[in-house]
Amino acid sequence: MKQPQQTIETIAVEDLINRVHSFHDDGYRLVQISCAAEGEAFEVTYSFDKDLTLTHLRIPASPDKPIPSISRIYLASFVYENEIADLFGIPFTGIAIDYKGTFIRTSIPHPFGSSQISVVKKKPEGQHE
Amino acid sequence: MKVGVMALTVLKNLVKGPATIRYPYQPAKVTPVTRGHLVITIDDCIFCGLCRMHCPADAIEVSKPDRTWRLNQFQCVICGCCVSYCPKDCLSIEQIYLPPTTEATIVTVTGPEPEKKEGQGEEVAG
Amino acid sequence: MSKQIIVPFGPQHPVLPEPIHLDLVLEDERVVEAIPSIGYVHRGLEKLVEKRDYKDYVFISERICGICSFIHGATYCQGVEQIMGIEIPRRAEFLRAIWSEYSRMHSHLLWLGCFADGMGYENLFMNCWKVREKILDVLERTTGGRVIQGVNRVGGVSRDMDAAELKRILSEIPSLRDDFTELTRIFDEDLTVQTRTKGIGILPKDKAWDLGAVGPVIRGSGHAVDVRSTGYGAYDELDFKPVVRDEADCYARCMVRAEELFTSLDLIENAIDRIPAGDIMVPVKGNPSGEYYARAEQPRGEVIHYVKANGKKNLARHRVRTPTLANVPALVQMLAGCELADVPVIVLTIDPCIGCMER
Amino acid sequence: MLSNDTYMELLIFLILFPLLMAGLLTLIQGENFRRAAVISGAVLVGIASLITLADSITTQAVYYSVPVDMIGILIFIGDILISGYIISVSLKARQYLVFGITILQLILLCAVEYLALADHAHIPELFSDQLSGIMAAIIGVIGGLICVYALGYMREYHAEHPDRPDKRPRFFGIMFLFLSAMFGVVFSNNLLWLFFFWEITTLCSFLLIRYPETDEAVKNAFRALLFNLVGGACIPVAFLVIFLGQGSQYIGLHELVTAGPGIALIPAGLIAVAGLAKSAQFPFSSWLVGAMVAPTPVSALLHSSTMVKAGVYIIARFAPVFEGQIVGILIALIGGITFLAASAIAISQSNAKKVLAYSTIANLGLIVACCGVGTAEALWAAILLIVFHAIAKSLLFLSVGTVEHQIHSRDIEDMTGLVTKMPRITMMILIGIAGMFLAPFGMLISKWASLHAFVESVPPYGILLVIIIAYGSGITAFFWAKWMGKLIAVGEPQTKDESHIPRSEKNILYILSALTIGVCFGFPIISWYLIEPWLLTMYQSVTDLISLSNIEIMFMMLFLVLIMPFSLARFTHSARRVPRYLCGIPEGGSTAFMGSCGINREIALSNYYLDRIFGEERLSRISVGMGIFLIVLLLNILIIGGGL
Amino acid sequence: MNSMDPFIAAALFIILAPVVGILITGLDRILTARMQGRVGPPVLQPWYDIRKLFQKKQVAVWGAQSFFIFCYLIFIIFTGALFFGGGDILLVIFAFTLGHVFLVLGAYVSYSPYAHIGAERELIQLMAVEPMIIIAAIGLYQVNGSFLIGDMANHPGLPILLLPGVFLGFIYILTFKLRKSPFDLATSHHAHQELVKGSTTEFSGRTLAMVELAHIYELVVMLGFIWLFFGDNLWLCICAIIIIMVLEILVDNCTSRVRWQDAMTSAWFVTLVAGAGNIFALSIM
Amino acid sequence: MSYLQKSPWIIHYDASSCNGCDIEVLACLTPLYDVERFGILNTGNPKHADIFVITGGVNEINKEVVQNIYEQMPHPKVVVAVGICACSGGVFRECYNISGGVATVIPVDVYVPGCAARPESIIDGIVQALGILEQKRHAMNAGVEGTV
Repeated sequence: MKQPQQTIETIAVEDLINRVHSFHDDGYRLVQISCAAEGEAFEVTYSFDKDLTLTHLRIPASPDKPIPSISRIYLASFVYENEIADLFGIPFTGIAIDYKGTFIRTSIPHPFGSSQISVVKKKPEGQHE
Repeated sequence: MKVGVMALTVLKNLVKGPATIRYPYQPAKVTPVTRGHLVITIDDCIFCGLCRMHCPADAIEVSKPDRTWRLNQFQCVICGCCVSYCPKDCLSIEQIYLPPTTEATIVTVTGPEPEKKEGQGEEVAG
Repeated sequence: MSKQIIVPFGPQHPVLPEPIHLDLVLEDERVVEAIPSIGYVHRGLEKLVEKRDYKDYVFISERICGICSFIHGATYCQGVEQIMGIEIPRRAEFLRAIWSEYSRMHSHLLWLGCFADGMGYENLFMNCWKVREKILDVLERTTGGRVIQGVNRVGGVSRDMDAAELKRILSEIPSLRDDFTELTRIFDEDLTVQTRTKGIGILPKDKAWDLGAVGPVIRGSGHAVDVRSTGYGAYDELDFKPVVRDEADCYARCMVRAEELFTSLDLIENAIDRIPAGDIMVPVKGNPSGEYYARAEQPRGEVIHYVKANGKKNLARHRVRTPTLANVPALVQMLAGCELADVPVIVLTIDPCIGCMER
Repeated sequence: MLSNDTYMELLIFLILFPLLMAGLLTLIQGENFRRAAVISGAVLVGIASLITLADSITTQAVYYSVPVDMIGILIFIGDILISGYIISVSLKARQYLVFGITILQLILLCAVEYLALADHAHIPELFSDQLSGIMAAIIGVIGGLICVYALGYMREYHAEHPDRPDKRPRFFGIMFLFLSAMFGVVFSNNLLWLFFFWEITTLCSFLLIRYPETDEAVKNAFRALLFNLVGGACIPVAFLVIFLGQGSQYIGLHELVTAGPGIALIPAGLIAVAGLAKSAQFPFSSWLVGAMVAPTPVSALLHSSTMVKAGVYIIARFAPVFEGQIVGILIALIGGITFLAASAIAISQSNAKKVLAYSTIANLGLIVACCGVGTAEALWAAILLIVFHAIAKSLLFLSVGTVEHQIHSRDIEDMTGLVTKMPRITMMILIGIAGMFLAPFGMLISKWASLHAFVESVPPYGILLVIIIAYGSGITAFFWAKWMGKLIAVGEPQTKDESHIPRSEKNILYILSALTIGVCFGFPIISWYLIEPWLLTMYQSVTDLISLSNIEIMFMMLFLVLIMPFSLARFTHSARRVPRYLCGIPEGGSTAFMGSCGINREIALSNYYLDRIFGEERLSRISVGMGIFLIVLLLNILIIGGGL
Repeated sequence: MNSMDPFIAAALFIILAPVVGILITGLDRILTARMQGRVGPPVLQPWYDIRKLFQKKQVAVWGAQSFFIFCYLIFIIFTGALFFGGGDILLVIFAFTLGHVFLVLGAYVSYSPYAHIGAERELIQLMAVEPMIIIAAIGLYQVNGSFLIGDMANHPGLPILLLPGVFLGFIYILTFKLRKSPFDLATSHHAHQELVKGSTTEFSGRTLAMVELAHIYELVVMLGFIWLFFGDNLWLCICAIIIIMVLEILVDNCTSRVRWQDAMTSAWFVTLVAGAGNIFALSIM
Repeated sequence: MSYLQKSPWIIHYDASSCNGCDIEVLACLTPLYDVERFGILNTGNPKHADIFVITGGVNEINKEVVQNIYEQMPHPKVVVAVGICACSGGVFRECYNISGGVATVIPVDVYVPGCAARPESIIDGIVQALGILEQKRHAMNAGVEGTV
């Protein structure tokens, strides 16, 4: 059997808090927040679940424009927000537990960020002392 | 709430004796499909490089001109990906796993010159 | 000077098989503050998707974690198959379900063992792992790998089980059921285990929902959240009922996992009864384009593989929301006010799979 | 040996000379002059008390009647003056409860005096025996040492607290007045005299506790006064009982004790209640904890080594009366419960002086328990406890006082790694603590003796006390050992700095540590020459109290403990130094680790206080309740039951 | 333990206790392994461990920690010598406590988190077991009329008949003393606990070897205590010791570690009910 | 055979492995493989350990952890890298956060290949490490630099 179809609704950043509030009031559970590059820009997707059905909200994002944190509504969002902040360099404001860039410490800052780094960086036999 | 629910299991263990396989005095457990390590029948190899292209771990190096097929055994994850891509079915996975070593090893298998026989050598990467 | 004890807990700590770190602030032995930090296992393998062929990437997605390995691989495949519109053979879906349940049992037994060990019950740990070896034997016999199975392919599975093998599996199930009964009885009844689990690490029902907990954590708090209920793969044909308990403490989460062992056995029996004949793989041509959030139920809870492709042979983005990550907020909630001795017990009840969590 | 007369003159010297010094010191303003006066006074008192001790080894008890007739009246006038002072102070501070009890006491005392005038048997006013000798030596030597220590301490004290009024002349005056009174307590045979001196000690304690003149100090001083007065009020009642019932000749201590339980039990029981209050047993204990606001030498002198010992001294005096009596058992139970509860509360304390205070209460409880049981063995243990405790506790108090001035905290948590900063002082504290609970040292010898004593006495109540000690000794081990651990636990070594400590303080500490170890070696001598002869006069036969082989074993242990430190050097160089295990993430130095949120955190390792189980409030409530119950029971038996 | 010269008995203890102790510990480990369905190490494994530790180079946070452990070892040996030399049982107990305090101090010295918490727990354990040990000594005295172990060991008859409660309580706290589950709070034989290795975390090489050796001496002393409950019945004593040892191992394998509150309060409770109750009853009789 | 070889105690650390090798290392302790037969104990504490069993490639932040644990182990000591990630970085070698095999951080004495390394392999590896441990002890007693 195929997986269920998905609905992704793109909204403006300004509407985010209100929409998330209404999801919370309707008894949805926050499932995840993910981020992906879309061309030069980024898009952040919030997934909610109720009765095992996913609903997604999507907002455009960029490293210059902070996104309001939803951790005051769903505390659990702090893990995802910190993660996106660390990996993509997209700032969030008002995270309940803000790790300030130390949630996932990487050797290069924001590996998924706009200054796209190439994957290959090591020579084939990299095990020598 | 009971005390000593475990006692029965303990006694059973005592009576039954240890479940231990006394490796290395007893042979290791293997099954016919166990993935131990990757081998090549170099005679059949056409050095097409498909295995190198698809290897998720970049463990294989193939050089058509030198007729060499090099496997870095300390990079190979024995996934069998190369086996499924090999057009000549000359790659296969044996059940016996590799022994530990004190140096990281690269197995270089040099293919035969068209008229020569197979040659296999082990080279230690410095 | 305040009467506080501030100690690090992890990353290298014998009670944690994997590195996670907690700053513990204690008063006597009562935890007043516990802030987790992660990143000790972060590899960044999601980035590899930009380099590897989407078909070969299965082997890497399997290695997100050595415990949930099979389901990671299968979910990734589901995602790719979805955006490519591939209908995989029914038999392959059943095989995936059987192996998924086996890896669930192996994971749960592993967890029960580690959990017993976390509260100092060495013998129980040994016994759980002894039984677990039987599961691993089946996995190795049918797939060739003990912990990393490597049979998932985009478009199906690479290995079949013949009738003899299926029969053999069926014949082994009763003895496994006996073993499970013996083990779970100890977790259920033993006095010392009860003093360590009952009423410890309470995650109230509403909190569990709000904090987005998944898997046995949320099911231990009374919510029937199990993605298998959505009937992905072969689960739509199998009689599945999620295990739910209401106690909301460590005991509940422990018992959810213990009972799921039996559910898994039932599912396997069920699947073997109904498995259709046919191919196990369909050929896959072309490159994917599109995006999808694929969900599956791992031993630790709901996993989400987000795959995004733009018509190249490499995917553009692969993102894994692992159950452990979703359970971290719940962990923070549970740790407040517990005893130092309960810290490993509570940390273990979310079944932290750090390898998964940090990718 | 001294003749009886010279001996008596010595006693009178011991009582009057400190009094003289007290007057002198109140007048002296110059610091150097005061220093000279205090040191010479302390030395004289010390020597005199030691001569008394030496003399009591060979002489039997000596009784002495003061030839001056009017002196009884003078004592009475003294009593009235004290009461008058207390009344005026309490009225000024609106402490009506204190006022009321003082008035009550005064009325009782007037009644007694009236009866005494009417019918007055002639009994010797002063006396001295081995117990008095031991007590006098403790008062003289330790008291003297503490007074000398106080010279340096008080200078620093006022330097540190410029806001508090500097009334040092008065302070030293009261200290010497107190010494005089204490000598009076231990040498008085006439209970009326004893009561007079007793009240002076109460007054001194009151004045010294309120010395800092802070609100808390004044409040605690009044509490101490109140509790001591409540206890003290029992003594005139006892006098009334004596004068009305038994006859005035029994106003002599010796006469009363030798009269046997039939006559002495009720007065002895009543006086013992006063003793319980003075030695801060439950339910009276809270005054002693409050008294810790006083400067440390005061705590050391009055509230651990001498004044509170007056309470147990008087109970010990009556111990033979209590042997096998319900009254004795009740007193012993009060002591036992105090021992257990105060030790348990000490676990939850991190303030060093409070720990010492509770431990003092606990040990006094143990002594009271021994006295209440009243057998020869128990009494033997009690007296050894008094000796060991007085020395080790004063050592501890004074060391803590010194440390407090150096690190500006009396919290045990702040003493982490003190061993690197002040190795010598730490060594003294360690010796003191070891003296309080470790095997070859003093207190444990007595604990061992008391176990031996209890197991055979007054079955089955003796076993009850044994059980209490069994629990108590585990508890004491906990709080002492964790303190020791705190002292020697070294995070980052601090620079050694002991140069600011006044030499007088250091020397006193050395002497006290030497004494602590010395009495451990010397306890068989004390036992053979002092305690056993004294016990022989009280009890007809005294069994072999401590066998030679056990003494040998204890000496072996003591030697081992003392020799061990010499092997220390062997161990300090052989190992490769690696930082402590911090789960693999140390960060900058070796006491910090890389914490969450990118913060480097310092490890902090506080001790356990187990508040939930041993919380002060909770346990105090329970044990004060039990104490009140037992005291009421005791008084009922004494007054209503007429002593059964 | 009949009328042997105390010094010879003490010397014999010092020489033989490690042999006996290592054999018992080795058998313990094998039996434990068998109970877990494993093969287990060779019998002499504890001996190998100790010898190996002596071969290792030392690492230490502060050198002083070795000093305290050395004191610990010496005093445990002293305790044992005193015990088998037939000394006063209360003195033995106090010397024993002294030894343990040295262990605790050794753990404190390093100011290491886990060793510190281990030390605190070690003290909690000490506090939990001390009452029962003293009560056991008193009970034995009530039966024998002597505090001397020499007299107790030669007591004709079975003290245990009069001291069933005390014996029970003693067995209960023996689990603390042998550092076995459920009461292995401060340090355990296997490291899978919240405290890493608890109080012994910072010890290595020789120091750790001394700790192990002291544990072995301690084991023999504790088993010696069981002896006293059976008077001069040699074979009965040996049987009892074997049975109790096996029982302890069984309990070790059938329980998880409990929290310190449960450990302490249960030990005190058992002490009060079984131990104190027993000696109280005896004193009334 | 010296006592060192009869009682090797191990410490295990997971430096960015996928868990596969970790659980196999743990499986070695369990009844079916039971390495206690060789006197091997999992101490979990660097200060007690002789053999450092490490799984997974080293990533940026646990580099220090690995070094710290190695540093805290008393001499003589050996390092066993279990699984191909620990040997060379394996499939994750190219990940941005992986700096390669364990050998990039501390000297490795024995490499155990496999993905995941099988318990038998791990036992072989540890047994092989024992020989090296013994050599190191001789070197240490001879006073070779860096071993004391």
